[in-house]
Amino acid sequence: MPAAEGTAPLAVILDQAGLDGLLTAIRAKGWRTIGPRVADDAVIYDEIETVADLPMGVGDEQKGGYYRLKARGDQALFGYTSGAQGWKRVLYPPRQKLFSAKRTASGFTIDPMAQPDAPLALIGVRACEMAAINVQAKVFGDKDFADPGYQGRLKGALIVAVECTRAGDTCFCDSMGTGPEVGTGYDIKLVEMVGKAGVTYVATAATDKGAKLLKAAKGKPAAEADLAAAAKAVKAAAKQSRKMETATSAKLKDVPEHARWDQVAARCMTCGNCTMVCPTCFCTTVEDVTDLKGDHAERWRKWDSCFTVDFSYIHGGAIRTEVRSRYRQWITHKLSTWHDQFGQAGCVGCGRCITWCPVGIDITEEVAAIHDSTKGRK
Amino acid sequence: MAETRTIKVEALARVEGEGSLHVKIRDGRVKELHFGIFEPPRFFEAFLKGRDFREVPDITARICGICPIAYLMGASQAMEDALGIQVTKPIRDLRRLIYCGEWIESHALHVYMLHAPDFLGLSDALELAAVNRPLVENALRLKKVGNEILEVIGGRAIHPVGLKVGGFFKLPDKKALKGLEEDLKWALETSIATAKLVGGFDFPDITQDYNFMALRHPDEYAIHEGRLVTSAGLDIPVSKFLDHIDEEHVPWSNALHGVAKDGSAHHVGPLARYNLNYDKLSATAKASAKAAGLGKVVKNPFQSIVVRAVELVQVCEDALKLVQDYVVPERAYVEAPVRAGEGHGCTEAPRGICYHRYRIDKEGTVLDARIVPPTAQNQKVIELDLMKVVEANLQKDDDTIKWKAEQAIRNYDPCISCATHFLKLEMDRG
Amino acid sequence: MVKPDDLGKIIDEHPFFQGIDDTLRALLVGCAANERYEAGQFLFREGQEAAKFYLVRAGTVAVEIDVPGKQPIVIETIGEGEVAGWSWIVEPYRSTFDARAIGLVRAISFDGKCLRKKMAADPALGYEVLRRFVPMMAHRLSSARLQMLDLYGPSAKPEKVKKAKVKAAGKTKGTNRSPAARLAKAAKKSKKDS
Amino acid sequence: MAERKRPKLAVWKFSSCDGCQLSLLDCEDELLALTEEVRISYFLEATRKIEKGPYDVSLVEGSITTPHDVKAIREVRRQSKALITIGACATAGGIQALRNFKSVKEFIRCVYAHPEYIDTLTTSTAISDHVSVDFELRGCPISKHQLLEVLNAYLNGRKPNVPRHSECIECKANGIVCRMVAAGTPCLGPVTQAGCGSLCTGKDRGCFGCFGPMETPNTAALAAHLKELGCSGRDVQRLFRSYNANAEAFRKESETHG
Amino acid sequence: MTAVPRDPMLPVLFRIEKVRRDLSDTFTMELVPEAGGEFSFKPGQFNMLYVFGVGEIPISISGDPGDRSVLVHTTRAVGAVSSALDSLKAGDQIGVRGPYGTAWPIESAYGQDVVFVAGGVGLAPLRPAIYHAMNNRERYGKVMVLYGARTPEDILFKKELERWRGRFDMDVLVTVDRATGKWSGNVGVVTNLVARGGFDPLHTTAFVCGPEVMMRYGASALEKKGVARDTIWISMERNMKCGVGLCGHCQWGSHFVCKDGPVFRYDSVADLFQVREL
Repeated sequence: MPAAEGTAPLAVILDQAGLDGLLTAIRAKGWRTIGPRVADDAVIYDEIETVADLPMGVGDEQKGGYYRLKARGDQALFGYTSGAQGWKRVLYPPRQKLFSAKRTASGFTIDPMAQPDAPLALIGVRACEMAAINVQAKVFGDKDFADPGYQGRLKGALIVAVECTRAGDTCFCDSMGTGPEVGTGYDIKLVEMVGKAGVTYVATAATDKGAKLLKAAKGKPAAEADLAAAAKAVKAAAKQSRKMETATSAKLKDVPEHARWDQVAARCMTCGNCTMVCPTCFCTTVEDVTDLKGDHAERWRKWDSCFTVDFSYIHGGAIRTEVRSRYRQWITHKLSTWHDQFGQAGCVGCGRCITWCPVGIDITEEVAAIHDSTKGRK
Repeated sequence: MAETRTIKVEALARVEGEGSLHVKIRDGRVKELHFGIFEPPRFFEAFLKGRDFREVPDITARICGICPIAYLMGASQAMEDALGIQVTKPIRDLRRLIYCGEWIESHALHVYMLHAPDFLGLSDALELAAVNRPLVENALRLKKVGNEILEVIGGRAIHPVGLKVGGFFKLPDKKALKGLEEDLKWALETSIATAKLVGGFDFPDITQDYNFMALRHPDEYAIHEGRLVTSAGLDIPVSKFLDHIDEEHVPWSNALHGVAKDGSAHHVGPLARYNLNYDKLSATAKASAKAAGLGKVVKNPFQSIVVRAVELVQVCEDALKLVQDYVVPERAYVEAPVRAGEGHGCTEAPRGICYHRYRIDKEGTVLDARIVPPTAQNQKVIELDLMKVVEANLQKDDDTIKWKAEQAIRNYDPCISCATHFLKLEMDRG
Repeated sequence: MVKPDDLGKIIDEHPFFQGIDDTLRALLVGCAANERYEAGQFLFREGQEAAKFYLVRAGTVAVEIDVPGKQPIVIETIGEGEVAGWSWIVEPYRSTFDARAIGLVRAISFDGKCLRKKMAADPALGYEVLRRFVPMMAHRLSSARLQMLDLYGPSAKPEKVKKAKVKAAGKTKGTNRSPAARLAKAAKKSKKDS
Repeated sequence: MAERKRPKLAVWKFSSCDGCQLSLLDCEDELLALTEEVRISYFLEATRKIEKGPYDVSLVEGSITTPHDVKAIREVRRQSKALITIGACATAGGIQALRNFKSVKEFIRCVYAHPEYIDTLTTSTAISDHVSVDFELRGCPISKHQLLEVLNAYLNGRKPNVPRHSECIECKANGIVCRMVAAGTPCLGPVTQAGCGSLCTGKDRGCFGCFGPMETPNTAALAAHLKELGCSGRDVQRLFRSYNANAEAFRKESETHG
Repeated sequence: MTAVPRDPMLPVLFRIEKVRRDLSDTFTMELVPEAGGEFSFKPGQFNMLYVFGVGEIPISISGDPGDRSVLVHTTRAVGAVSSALDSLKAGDQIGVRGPYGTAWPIESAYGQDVVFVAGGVGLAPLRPAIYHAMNNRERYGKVMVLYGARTPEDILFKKELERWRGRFDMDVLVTVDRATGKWSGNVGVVTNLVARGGFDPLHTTAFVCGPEVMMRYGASALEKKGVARDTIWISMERNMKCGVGLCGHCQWGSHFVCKDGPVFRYDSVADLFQVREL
């Protein structure tokens, strides 16, 4: 098939040098490239410049409360499954200044935050992560009150998605319907093909800006066979050892007094790790800071977690004092009441909450336990 | 003049920890003089027993928030000695660098914030700021440069977390250290100016023939390594420290007095180091000393402020060089199989030698610990100084004597929190 | 004077016995009397025999506890359409609180002894009276509990700061030269020396 | 602009290493500005000038370890409008609270070797065990940023931004990869209060709990996991028994291991 | 137009025109926009009020919706921000975001009896609705205000309540938990006032506002009296940081109290009331 002209999607084959060229082209257009790299025993998403920064030959092993990098013995750049934290770090940073205010003779003035920085290019967005970005876009895109920061960053961003060709042990996107194939929202999609001859990328553009960049990268046009092989490779990632009982999970709000909440409370440390690594958790708090003289004030927005006591504080005390209530709030919101609020689940099946829970509490297992206990009733 | 005067300083100011001074004067003579330390005992040696050897550096650091490196490093070295480990040169250099940080912080704090006000008739550095704000701002910035070294390498300035037996948990990257270079250049200049300035203060004409004790190293101005030498001619490895130094317990103090076996007092700290290691000072430091009016020998305890300033020059220069030469070492620490053993460690805390000895069993559990900090060793010479200072000022009013006496104590930058930790030891023998 | 027929009508109109069977009401009328209390008059007193209970027709009755040395504490008020007194039905038939008229109170009273006797003789009447008293008593109990909750939240009280006496401390005495002069001198001296 | 009346600040010391009060002097960039906003009325480590109480704010460092301390802290409380305890010694008894776990017999033997010289209690306890405390600032040592924040909040009449949640939340916000999950390093982070700035984890080591227990610490769940990671009962006990050994949650957990 | 929308987190400056002390810890402020213009809102809505350097809190609007020239807030000083608000004087500035949230559907009660059940400072969020009812008196059957306070000293808007009570076309009943001083009125909880009735339960719309427990019992007292669940309305309170559904704090079951509430129809939330720590 010839390179796409007009309506047909543009698909090319890139080798790693070609991929490097693509990165260079993206950077040349003024995007800040954020992508995977190895740091502190994990794959994290951080500023990258060239292909050399990417985690070459690095795979990972993940299970409840366990994450280890593993050498793959090949040259794959996207051979890991999901990074330690998702893209919300850059699209909705942990600390954001809302405004600063200055005292004046007659009162005070409010200065809005500075204009956003250089647009972001997100390199290596997985299917579940693409889904999460879309979920957050809905959360921050209420018809009355949108968050201009998130919306602005997303609008300006270039998204280079990468298909998964294997699933990690904590992945369950298949049962959530958010993967393994990348859904909508990206500009360019890569399928990494690790063969005997080396590593190549089947790159497809989904938007005009994606197509322009791919053209600049000068890849060889992809043949039917290449596309078929790529599609087949993606199918392999659907083999997942974990599964969410979505029928039950959507109804969690109906079982607020289930005994399982007490059982999970015995293990849950309310440390908040799950909410921090979750790519859709969006809760924030605000902090007011002042200078010593009290002439200058700032208001900051910070990531917050429904696992903290302060989260539900109203004058006199917190609503959710018990661990069971806080865990229940999190998982019920994520899987059940999110449907009422946004018409879909808040979980994308990335499995981070399982991997990064220090004691390995497994969201799918908790739902399965409730599922089993309610099965056969009615 | 009254026949009998009792001068009491209930709580000493501008020293670390809580101490007091009681002087009884009868018929124009000092009849009784006690430099007391009422900082409550904290029993460190007692609870170190049974801890894992890896925990000891962090725990002993809590003896003193002013000079935690002295404890972190002394304890680490003692454990390395017990395990038979030698750290690599790059680790050793990084250790010296972080120690320089502690010296800069501590000396800047003492010179400007704790000691200089005495020479200017002020209560504190804040009053000094009212007189000369840029001077205090510079002092704070100098102190901050020291703290920044501690933070970059150790994570935080007080009780840093980056150090461990065998080296460091994680090495700072080149960029982080490089960031200190400009500050250190400035600090070096400021230290030179500081030495000049404090060299110009008026000093009471009091000299003493001390027996100085300090570490001495063949290649450098000793900070974290060397043999123990005294002006009386002693020259021993660190491991022999306890053969020569003993402690006595006096009723007016919660700290033991470290004294030589023959009962004589020895003096540790800047003056001791300067007098014993003058030849190891850098050319810049020597020039600075000369400019400040110091000779090769300084026996006036009140001039310790000048010596501290000269040492600031030395460590700023050292630190600058270490920062410039830094290459990220291959490994952050040296590891060795755990074995039973005994180890000694001794370093120069900003206020003098700080000695550690531990015995551990084959699992690495501490069987026995002993720590002799600098201020405990100086207690006796402090009392001797006080005797002289008070007698020289007997004709003055009580407030003046009080102030002079306080000043004489502050000459030693006494760290009283350190001095009181080892009561348990004494009681064990009781 | 109110005629028995009129009494029956009044009883029928009062929410408490509303809809009661005619024969049972006739039995009630036999124990009832029309009463009027001026402001401040007591309907019953704590500790005394609980001889009667009242259907309040108009006015307000305060249920109180007397506290020596203080104003009596009003626990609740009973208004038009409500019932005052239920101790007549519970052994040992002694009133547990004071009941005082706030302003003019008009009420129908029922003689407890009379009614108890009739209730014992006629279980249908006994059941009917209890059926109406028990929910009222349950309501009072739950209201009392809610009242204990401080439902509307306590008011904020500013904290009082204690004054303290402190020992006078030593004063810093100046010396004969100003610090600035000394600093200047030190600087000059060092310049000269270098 | 009208001059705001400078509140009087006092800094008190009990049994401690002086590190927390040094934190105040370590605020090199802010110290002079701070003294324009507060009046340092009692701070022995920094000045020999002593002003009479009462004081608007007292910072109290150190733990109560002698009969004299017990009396002195009541006097400090009496003289202080707001009393803020700073550091693990003051908020939990500090490292010296390890004596609390010794058998009384052994301890008496230690103390009475020279009873005529020494006057000490058998325990080291937090300030709040003796008097009411308005705010507790955690840490061994405290974070100078938090200290400034508390003073700043006091001066500006707002709530200090000092979270009580776990250190994990701070680690994640700082982008630090979990040492326990990614490297198997034992870590008290999930049960420890945030505030240090992820120091230890940032240095590739596990948290040792110097900020004390977080708001609702599930120490039992963590202890069970530490054992899965290969810690012995004694290791677990040592972990919980350090700078905040006498903080209730840590003390109780340490007592179930060993 | 692809312009990024205005950040809903940015306050607008208002100037305090007047401050009136209602109770020892409660005060009412009248605010006007610094930039001029009017402020329109619906009864039951709230604003996020920002005190310079101290913080922001959600406070219901307590003024007359018919008067757009002034924004009125009644606040009880219980926390740092409300106490800081309390220390402000006429002429000072504050930041305002809003109005946010759902409103009392006061117009849906046309032709019916309306009963306002309030507890403590919960009278403040109801006051705009009461004003509306009185401004449109002819459109309603009976108008009743049932109000409970802790003590006579804690009765909010006392003079106004007396004035309303003096009107022949409005029933105002007030009760206190504890009678103090010369109080000769009702003693007992506000639910007792509901139990006394005086309205036509089959044709009544009730608006209940106060602490959560009071609303729970208040609503059930109304139900017992025969008022249908779908004509009872309550106003919830939860921790709020943004007021616009972005921060997540105020979640209550499937609801964001800030934008799906604070005013809820009782039948849609009655089940949630029964779940502890939700």
